[in-house]
Amino acid sequence: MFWNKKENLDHQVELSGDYLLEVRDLNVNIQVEEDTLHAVRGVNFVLRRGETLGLVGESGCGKSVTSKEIVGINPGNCSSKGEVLFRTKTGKVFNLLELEKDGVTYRALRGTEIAMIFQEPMTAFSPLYTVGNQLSEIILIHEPGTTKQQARERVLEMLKKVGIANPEKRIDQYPHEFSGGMLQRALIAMMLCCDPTLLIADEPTTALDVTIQAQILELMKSLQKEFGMSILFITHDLGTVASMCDRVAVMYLGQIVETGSVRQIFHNAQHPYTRGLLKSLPKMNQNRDERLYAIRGVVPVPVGLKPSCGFHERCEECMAGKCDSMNVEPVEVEPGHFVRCLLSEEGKVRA
Amino acid sequence: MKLKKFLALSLALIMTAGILAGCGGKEETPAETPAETPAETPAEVEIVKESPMLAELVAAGSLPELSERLPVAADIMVETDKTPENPQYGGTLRRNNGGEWDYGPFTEEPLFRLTEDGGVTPNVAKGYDVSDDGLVYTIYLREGMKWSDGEPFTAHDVAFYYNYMLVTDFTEENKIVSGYNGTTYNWYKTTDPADGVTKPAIVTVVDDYTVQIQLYAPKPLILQNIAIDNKWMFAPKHWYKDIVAYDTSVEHWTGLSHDVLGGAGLTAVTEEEAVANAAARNARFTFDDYTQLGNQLGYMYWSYKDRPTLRAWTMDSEKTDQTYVFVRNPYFWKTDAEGRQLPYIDTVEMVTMDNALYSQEMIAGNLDMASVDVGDFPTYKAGEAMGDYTVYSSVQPNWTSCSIELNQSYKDPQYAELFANIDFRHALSIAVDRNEMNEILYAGLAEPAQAAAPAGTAQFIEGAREKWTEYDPAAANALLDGIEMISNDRNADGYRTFTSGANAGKPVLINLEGHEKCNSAEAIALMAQYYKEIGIQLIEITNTARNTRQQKVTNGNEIMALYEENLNVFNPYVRPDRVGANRNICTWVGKYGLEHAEPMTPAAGSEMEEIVNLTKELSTAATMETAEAVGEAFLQSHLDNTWIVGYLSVTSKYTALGNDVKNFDADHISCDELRFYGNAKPYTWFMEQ
Amino acid sequence: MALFKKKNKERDDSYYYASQWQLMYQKFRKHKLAMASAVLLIVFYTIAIFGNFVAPQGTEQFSGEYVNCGPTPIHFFHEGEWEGPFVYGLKRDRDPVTYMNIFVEDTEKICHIDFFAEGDKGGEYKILGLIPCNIHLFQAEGDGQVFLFGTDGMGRDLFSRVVLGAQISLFIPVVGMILTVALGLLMGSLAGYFGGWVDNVIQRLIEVVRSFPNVPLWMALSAALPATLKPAQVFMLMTIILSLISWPNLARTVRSQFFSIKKEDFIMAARISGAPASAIVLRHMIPSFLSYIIVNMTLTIPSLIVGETTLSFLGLGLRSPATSWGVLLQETNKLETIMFYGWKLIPMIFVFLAVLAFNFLGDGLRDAADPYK
Amino acid sequence: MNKNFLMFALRKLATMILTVFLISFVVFFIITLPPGDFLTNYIGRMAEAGEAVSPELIAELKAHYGLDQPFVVQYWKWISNIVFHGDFGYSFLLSMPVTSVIKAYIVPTMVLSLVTMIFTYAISIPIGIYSAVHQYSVGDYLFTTIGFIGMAVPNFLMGIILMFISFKLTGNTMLGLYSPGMENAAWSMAKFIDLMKHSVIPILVIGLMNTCSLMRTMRGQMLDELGKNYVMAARAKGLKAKAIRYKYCVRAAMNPVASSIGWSLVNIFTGTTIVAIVLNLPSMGRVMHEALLDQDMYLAGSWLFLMAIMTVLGTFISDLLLAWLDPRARSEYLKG
Repeated sequence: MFWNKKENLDHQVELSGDYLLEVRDLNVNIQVEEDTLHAVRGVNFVLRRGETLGLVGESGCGKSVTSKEIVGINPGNCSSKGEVLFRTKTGKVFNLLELEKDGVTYRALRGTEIAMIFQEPMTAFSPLYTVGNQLSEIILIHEPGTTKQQARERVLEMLKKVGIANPEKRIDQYPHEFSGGMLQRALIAMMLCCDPTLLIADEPTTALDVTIQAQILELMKSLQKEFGMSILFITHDLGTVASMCDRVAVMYLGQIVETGSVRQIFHNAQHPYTRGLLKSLPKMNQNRDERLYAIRGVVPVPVGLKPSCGFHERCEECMAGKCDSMNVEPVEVEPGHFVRCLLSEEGKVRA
Repeated sequence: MKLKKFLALSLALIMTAGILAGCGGKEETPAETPAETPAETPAEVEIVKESPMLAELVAAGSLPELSERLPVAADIMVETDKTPENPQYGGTLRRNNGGEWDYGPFTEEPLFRLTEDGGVTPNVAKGYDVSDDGLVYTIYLREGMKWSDGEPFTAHDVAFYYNYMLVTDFTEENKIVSGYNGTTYNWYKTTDPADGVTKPAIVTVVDDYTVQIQLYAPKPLILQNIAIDNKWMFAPKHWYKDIVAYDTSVEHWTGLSHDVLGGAGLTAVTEEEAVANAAARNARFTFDDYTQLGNQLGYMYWSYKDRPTLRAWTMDSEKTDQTYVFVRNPYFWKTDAEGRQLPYIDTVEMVTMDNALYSQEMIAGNLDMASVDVGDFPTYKAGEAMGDYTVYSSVQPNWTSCSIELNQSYKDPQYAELFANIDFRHALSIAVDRNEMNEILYAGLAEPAQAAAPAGTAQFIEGAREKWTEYDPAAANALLDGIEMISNDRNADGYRTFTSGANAGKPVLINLEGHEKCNSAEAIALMAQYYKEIGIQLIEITNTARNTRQQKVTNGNEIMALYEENLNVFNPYVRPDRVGANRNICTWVGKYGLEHAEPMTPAAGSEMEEIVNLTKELSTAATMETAEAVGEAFLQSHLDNTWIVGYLSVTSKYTALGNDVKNFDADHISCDELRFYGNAKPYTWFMEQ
Repeated sequence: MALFKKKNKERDDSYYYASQWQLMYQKFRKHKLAMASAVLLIVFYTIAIFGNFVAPQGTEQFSGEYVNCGPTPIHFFHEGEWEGPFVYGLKRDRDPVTYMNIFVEDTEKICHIDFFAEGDKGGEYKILGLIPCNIHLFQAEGDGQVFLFGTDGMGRDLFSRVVLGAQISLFIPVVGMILTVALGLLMGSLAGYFGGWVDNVIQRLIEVVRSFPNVPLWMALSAALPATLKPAQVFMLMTIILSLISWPNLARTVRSQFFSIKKEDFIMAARISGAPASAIVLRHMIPSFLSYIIVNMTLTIPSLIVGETTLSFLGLGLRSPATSWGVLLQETNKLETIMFYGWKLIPMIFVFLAVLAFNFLGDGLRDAADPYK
Repeated sequence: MNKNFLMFALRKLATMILTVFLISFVVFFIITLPPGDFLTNYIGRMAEAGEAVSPELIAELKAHYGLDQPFVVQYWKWISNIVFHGDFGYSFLLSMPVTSVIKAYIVPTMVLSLVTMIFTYAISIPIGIYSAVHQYSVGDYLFTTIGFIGMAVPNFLMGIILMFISFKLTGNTMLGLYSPGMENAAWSMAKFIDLMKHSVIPILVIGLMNTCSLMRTMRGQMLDELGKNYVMAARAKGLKAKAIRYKYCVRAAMNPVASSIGWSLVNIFTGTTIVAIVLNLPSMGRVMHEALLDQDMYLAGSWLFLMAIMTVLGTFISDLLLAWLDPRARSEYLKG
């Protein structure tokens, strides 16, 4: 590892226990012309080694911005506050927000420690270079001294691992010659080439066919077992969360409104939003004549927000004069289960 | 008053020329002015007699010695009166390129040079004799004179040109046929009043340095005619041999042997072969047909590199080049009074660009010389100091600087009738506010005047210049109202219409063509606005320039009138082109001394018929008296008929010349017949180094 | 992105239900340069329409008295006293060396400027070509002269020429644009709707026309205009020539729009329901990309303005006394213009402004119309 | 693969030939358009020269030039002469075969066009990249403004303005390609420098419009590319921003720019024509202008034809270039 001397890394940050990643009070603002969008507003969560945390919410509630902030690839019009603590393989802990975005340190972490796969694998590859070229690139930049031939062999191996048939042929093909599912496999292969400890998966299956989705999820699970990395799994689909994650954090309007284990969330959801999401899941035994539930309205634009519960406009249980006029702090309703709702005040657990 | 002096002399000397012609010419005696260093030159100053540039070549052995390049000492032509004090050799004169009729005359060397007084003086020819009966002209050439390629120039070159290029046949209808030149000169035809028979002159070789012109009937102005219209009456036979179509196995129209006619050594060449031979000799000599070949290589030869000439500088560029470079002719046959071979200047460059740009190039110091459009006079004048040049003015003996000439041979009968109507022409004349025009076009440098000879010239007629010049649109309208064939009321656009005939209901419209060399657009736009006031529509047809203008006039179905900026009239009986029927933009007789295969016949008893008859009479005039009388009649006809509607008098000819160019004679008279700048003898100018 | 531009609090329901046009207008209003350009162009066109009224002189007036006269200053005070707007009389002198006119103010003579002046001085004209009138916006009384932009080589008021020239230089492009759009739409729709060989033929045609460099092709075509045409006819033919050359760009846009829209459900629906082709094209397809067409139209105009001025400048378009900005610019290609008569360059500014304004306007419209921005 | 590419090139070539054929038709139509055809001039010339112009002769001449034939036959005569003999007809303006005229001017014209083109791309691509990378910076605003102005000012105006500026600054308007005395001098460093000095204004003027529009295209393309997901992905794998920019974005943004090479010739030829007239350059533009004013249509038409052919050739080359550069386009083309 080569640390950038310019970056002030002297003060050692604390990261307790077996935490791999801790996000503390993360705020991300996006500047759009003269408006400031408060995309992420005081997000806290931790991720342990080998654990899978699901980050759930509708589009536009800040999950992607949060995850990209961790990798440090948000565009230039984003500014962030708070701490994102990360422990490297060597045990060194960094506050990622303090690192220069395009600096040597951060770049050295990306790919080797923190990897990310994306929603649309077709656009995550440049159409101009072969898949092999783009895959071996990650090895070549992180492990100087590796010959192209060596990199190629490792890429072939990885491709085999992610289940791409005939990798010798595929390696020299261009992305447009791959199907979506295959590209996602290739992307996973690319990101795992350098054995990262944290894999951020930003809705990795949304753009894929249902049968392929399952395959990719299976692949991720098996790879997690093999490589032992932690996964931050971002999705709007509670169904996949159930099969993939250990814990879940539900996000709404830039805040985590409820967090807990999969069990806690699925069986004891407290926040009206979480409950809404759960309700809108189609059930096997659902009556056909029954209308599918939908949360009314849309996620508001996070501009010029007044102190209030972010969900009050859409909440069926909204308490006028309370929810729409004061900020809500999270409360722990049971061990490890936090909710940000006035209804859950004083630790009342709702049935 | 230069002009006065010049034109008074002009009359006197034309008469002298006539007398001389009548009583036998005089031979120039070059021996009196020896070419070798005159005795009075101080011995200690050694005069450099050739350009260092040539001396280098001589030293390198690629050029013969000066003495071998010049004619024999006695036959060198010496420029006595133009020798400057301390001339310097070398330098490049950069000037505007006014087209082939500008750079041609600039370097032209005629057989006989027309003088400012209307006489002729030998130039390429050394001298001449006229027989007592005025029928035989013996012309003496310079021994040892050489073409620019070093080949000797002899009597064969003259006879060859006349017999095989110019007058290749003479038909039963008394037509001269020219297979090559594209033009034929009817001045060589004479008619014997006794038998009414017309025959062209016969030109024969007497010896290597003597040619003879034999006329069928006396023609006292023949040398002037040659000097004006066929000044290049010679061609390098060695160069043209295989690109002139002629079959020497057939008898020549003269009936004489080919050897005597300059045809010795010629073989049969067909037109196709000639075209092919030319193209084979050089790709630049590729022409569409023989007429084109003749017109270009034969007639406008000075635009072609490699064609040997007798000129001071020869073309060394392609026609497509933007700057034409003329390099000095190492065999030039003139020296100054102190024996220096002319010219002094090594190179002349003619730079082609838009007319509007010359002034700025002059001011920026990128040119040494530019011919000034009168409208640009203020600009040139204001930039004198900045560009280190001087604007000189020279006399132009022109009749007008802004005029309209109606096409009297326009084919549409209604227009023909209208144009023949003198009231119509007078209406056009007084419809224009000449003072205002003068202000706008020439910054007040000209004067309001009818098209007529300027004061001080021999052709000057009291009152002619003031006739019909008073601005009076009401009177003009009244004149037009009196013309029956056109309406008194106006159409929706404000124009009069024809009342009857094929054009009934159509507006009276004059399609006018401007002149390529003039900044005519503004003048024509002005005229159009004045004409509109009297209900006549004037439209400028695209200024098509070059060599198509006259043809379109001749066609008689497109151009109805011409705009002229410099109506050049030298002397009506020496050159009746402008005032006679020839060039009065009609096809009655022809122009530039040419004749038409099918001359049109003007209406019997018309004023135009009179002019046509006069022109014919002049061409057969056997005595000076007849010629003079015809000249008088021409002037009278113009005075009576206002054939050319002139608006403004001529201005001076302005020339911007770098201050390092010396020995320029601003007093030269500038006109076509005297070859414009050629009259100032550019080969005597030099550039201060 | 501009969606966020309106603050939440100001946003009422109408925002969500605003039509495409209202949205476009709201977005357009934010583009300050485009708005300014629109205002400028409205001013230009208004002046041009009432050109004969605004211009103190008519097209055909000229004068030997005032050749190359600089702009006349407008004064308000005479010897310290308020007089209202007036000009001094002009005394003409001639430089003895260069023969140039020198104009000096004759401070003895005060000529007030009359607004809405009646009189023959400016000549008679017809309002919008219909109602005869001889009232001009302003005129100096007596024999005073107001030359706001000076005069040209024929003593014509340059301000009047610029104003009257605008009638040609601003309207040829509009007429040309209409023709261009009509042609482009027709060709593009044919190609896009029918596809197959029709498309092939039209594509070849587009390629052929596009392969010619514009100006040389304009030059070649206008060289064929007979000289005997009236200015109005030259005007029409120039317009036709210009649009004959500029349609392919629009046709290409329309064609590709057609191809992408053809597969959309609402078109399929219309087709299945048996609507005739013309109705589908006119009622469903063209409206769906009308905004593109409008943007294209706006951006066609500046190129046509440049076309007209270039042709006239090269002497292949209109000729004096007919006036257009290109005709006026003919005089600028001379050194003396910059050396002595700087005011003759003023028409350049107007060409520049008009072209720039149309470009900005088009840019603003494009931004407003683009749903992805 | 190579065989496929060849097939693709051949197919393109076939459409190109079809286009050229159609272009030649248009050109010939333009040639025959002016009211006074050259034969009328020719007859006038002969009549003036004193030759008898009988109706029989006129008929004979018409037959000789094919003018009595239907348009198609005349066209065939013209085009077959070009194709089989390289004979573009005869210029009455310069009294020489059109081919000779073109030969004389084509080199300077092409050199000027080429240099301008290189200049255009060399300037606009880096500026476009800079503007995109530093979006909304002072530099970006500056270049955007210049770009707009450059697109708004007609070439001829720009030429005049620069000429005047040059005159004000140096007292010389820098007309033509050489200073006095340099034009016919032998090649030397001094001559080259002189040529360079004189080329500044023409290249600026010819290239300006193109440079500005290319600059804006490049900027837009770069912005598009910079916002694409693969940039994020590449960053996520630890690639340097600069490396991403050049390896991925620039390369991708170049594709549309490369495919515009052919069409940019259209602008450049337009520019050369105008600038040659305004700045008095020894290129074909001036001759074409004169030819048009004189209605010497074979000359003007042939030049127009050549320019169009060169544009078509340019687009052909840029099509091949694009196919070579962009694997997607390649496979699409190769499929047929």
